[in-house]
Amino acid sequence: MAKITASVYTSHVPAIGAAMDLGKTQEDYWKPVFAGYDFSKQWMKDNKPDVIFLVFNDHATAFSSDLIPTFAIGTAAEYQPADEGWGPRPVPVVKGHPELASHIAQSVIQQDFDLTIVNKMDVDHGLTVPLSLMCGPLDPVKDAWPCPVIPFAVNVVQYPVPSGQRCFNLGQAIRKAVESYDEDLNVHIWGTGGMSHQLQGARAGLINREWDNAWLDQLINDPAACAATPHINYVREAGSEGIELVMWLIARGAMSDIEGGQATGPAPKLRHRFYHVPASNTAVGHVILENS
Amino acid sequence: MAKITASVYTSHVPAIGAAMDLGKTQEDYWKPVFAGYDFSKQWMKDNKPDVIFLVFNDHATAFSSDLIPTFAIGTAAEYQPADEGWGPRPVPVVKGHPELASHIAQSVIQQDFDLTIVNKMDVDHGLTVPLSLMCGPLDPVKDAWPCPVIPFAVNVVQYPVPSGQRCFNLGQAIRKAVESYDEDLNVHIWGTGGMSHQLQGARAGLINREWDNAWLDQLINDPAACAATPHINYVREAGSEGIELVMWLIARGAMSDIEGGQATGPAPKLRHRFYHVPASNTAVGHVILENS
Amino acid sequence: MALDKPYKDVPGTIIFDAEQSRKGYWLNQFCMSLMKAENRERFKADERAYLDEWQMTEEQKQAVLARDLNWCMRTGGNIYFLAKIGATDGKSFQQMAGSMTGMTEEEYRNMMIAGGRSIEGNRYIGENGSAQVQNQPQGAAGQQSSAAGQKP
Amino acid sequence: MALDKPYKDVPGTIIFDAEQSRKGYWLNQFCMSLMKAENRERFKADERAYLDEWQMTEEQKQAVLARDLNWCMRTGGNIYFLAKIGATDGKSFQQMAGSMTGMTEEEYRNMMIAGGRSIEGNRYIGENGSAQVQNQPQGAAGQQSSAAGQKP
Ligand SMILES: [Fe+3]
Ligand SMILES: [Fe+3]
Repeated sequence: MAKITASVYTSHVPAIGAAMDLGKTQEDYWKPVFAGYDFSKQWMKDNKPDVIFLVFNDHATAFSSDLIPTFAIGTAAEYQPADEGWGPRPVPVVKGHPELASHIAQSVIQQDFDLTIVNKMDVDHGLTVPLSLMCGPLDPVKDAWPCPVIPFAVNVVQYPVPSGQRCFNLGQAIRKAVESYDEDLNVHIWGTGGMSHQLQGARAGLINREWDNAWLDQLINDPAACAATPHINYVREAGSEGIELVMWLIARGAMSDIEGGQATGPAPKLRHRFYHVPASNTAVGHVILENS
Repeated sequence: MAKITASVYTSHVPAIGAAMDLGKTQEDYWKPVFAGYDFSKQWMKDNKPDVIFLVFNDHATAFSSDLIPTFAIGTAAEYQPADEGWGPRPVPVVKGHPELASHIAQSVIQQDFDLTIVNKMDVDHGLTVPLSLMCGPLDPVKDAWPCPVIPFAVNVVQYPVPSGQRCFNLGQAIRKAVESYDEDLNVHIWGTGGMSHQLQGARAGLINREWDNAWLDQLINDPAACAATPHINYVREAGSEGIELVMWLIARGAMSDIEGGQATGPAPKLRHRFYHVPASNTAVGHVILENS
Repeated sequence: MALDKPYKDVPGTIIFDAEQSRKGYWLNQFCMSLMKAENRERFKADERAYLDEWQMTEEQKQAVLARDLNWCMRTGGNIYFLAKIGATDGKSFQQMAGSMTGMTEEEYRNMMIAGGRSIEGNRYIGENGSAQVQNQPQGAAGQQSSAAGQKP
Repeated sequence: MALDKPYKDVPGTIIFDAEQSRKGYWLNQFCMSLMKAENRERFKADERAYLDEWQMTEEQKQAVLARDLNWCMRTGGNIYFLAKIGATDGKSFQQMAGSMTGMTEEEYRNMMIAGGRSIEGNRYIGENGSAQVQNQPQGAAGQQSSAAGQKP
């Protein structure tokens, strides 16, 4: 059967992608950011997944105001890197896993999550930056990402966004879905976005190091409490775009210690934790958890 | 405050729209179908709503395989009648109610239903045929529908579709949302589609009069039991397209006798009930319930 | 995969699930294109050329050219998509649905007026209702092929 | 409406809710169009003419022409949409975000390197943090306007 063995959490700052694409990773500004992922790149090689279930948000790229799905699962065979206005990032096309994705869609919808199924979607920095961070630079044509990816897009752009609790519960449903898939597959689930940042108005540039780190502590050690964080706390404490953090709770909810909304099983192993300010406007957070 | 005062249930057979558009309503074949709506047209005049919340399904018109929302709520100012291949139906443009629709979207998403918000959508026979049946023929340019409509599209085309239970629960969330809107509005909620029909394969033309009527009895008098009908029963007993009936449960769940998933309050008044076979491939069912 | 597909035992019925949807993706996208009048015109002017603009399998193209809706469905088509082909041909949903049974238009229409196809014997594969495989094609076509000894 | 909007009391922040989305619909759709290279070229060749192709309000057009992102946001724009204008101009997200504070690019960049804007005084409207209305514009611009007596 398929199994979620690990979860990865990371910010997906577009400037990180630009720094990689423009060869700036060794500049003083960027060095400490990428150093935080040295462990992770090696870990990816040592723990190569068969499929990555990648939770991210679309930034008004694939979805405009015409149509805003709360949760959208990609069941397509492939996804092109999007042109967000600067031209598409020079990274490999993202291959999907239609069979597993459709299986998860079916199971999760039958568990009363009202997903939108997507078969055509360009993927923006929200999805490609985490892949670049974890896999290192790749040639867009000669190279390929290490495995198929199932993109899972969460609306965090137009209010109301789903609550952290809803996301946490969804993670549990995804785990159940994966575990009912017959083929033996090693699945990683990634939660991306955050941490504290605000991209608008007089409060642009807000960073809340203390809150971020307390939230990380809770995510790792007391996830049910973390899931109960009200929406307004993210906005007030972590900036208007800090709300992206609810996506991390999907990945956390999918870990095997969670049963019935509570952490009852053996805690996952914390393999890596990293925090750095700034990358562009944003606090970068990054965690790797393995199931015990 | 806004209030749901009544629910209307009706099949939305495309041939009914064609019969009206082509002036065939007085032909022997069609007479008994339209006679079943004589009461309803008068009732609409006597009980004119301020807004209709119209639950229907898109028939591969606005949504292709590229994107399949389980539940989609229209928050646009207007919706054009779609060209489904025969040219658009000659009926008035459908005006929306963006404020109430957005309010419902926000409230229902916060009640853990993962809606897709839609601001651009052509509406097919699933939405326009019920309006035509209840309002009578209208000139596409000189006339207008009697009030704004909030389109609510349910995926019943690609499996898995939402369960009857999920739809019934959603109805309760919609009622709660409507009742938290400050403006005094008389809202009707309509459930459309069904009844028994199958449009495919060697079993095309299936009609199950007995099952349909037993299901109607239950919808009216024991809705919680009706909501528990498993998906496979619809397919097996009412034909592959009979599954559309789950949409009626959204309207039924929004009636004021339902509390916590059970019919506990005073039963709604049955104002009208009609059943006829056939209209094209389909058994036509129609019910009007008023809150007590 | 361990997910239930309880709908597999219903006779004469293909449920449009993710598997079918994947198989039929380009066929169904082609159908969607016929919602534009100009595309209907282009299709009617040269069906083969228009079909060749789509990444459909040769079998899917043949099924469309033959207007064999059962064949279209086996290759992943869904009736709501396929209906756009019928609409382009000026056909009604009743004509389309009836065409999948082997009955003539009149036979099918009369069956509907008489109350539709009975559910008896048509709930599960293996019963002996009119939709079961051993009873195809239906209507006069079925009686003929049966009389000619082409069926057991 | 009786739904809570608890986010209304956060200083210097407009939450993109349904109301804002409705107001900004055409502005944001215009921004989306800049995801195609050919549209970026057409916009750059004649900004006003390109804007006139969209059902935007005159104020929205003026806000875009002025590249005043705060003004754009007040008229319903959302930063993820507006970012497409910045991208067309070759600007980074940091340049765009910084432009909304009144700081120079360097001032904003330095603030970020020094750990970003502090949360203290910036949680609720009415406190006295850097994002509060009485402390705008920020950076040297603010000190100047303050020194010139333009602010209380
Ligand atoms: Fe983001
Ligand atoms: Fe229908």
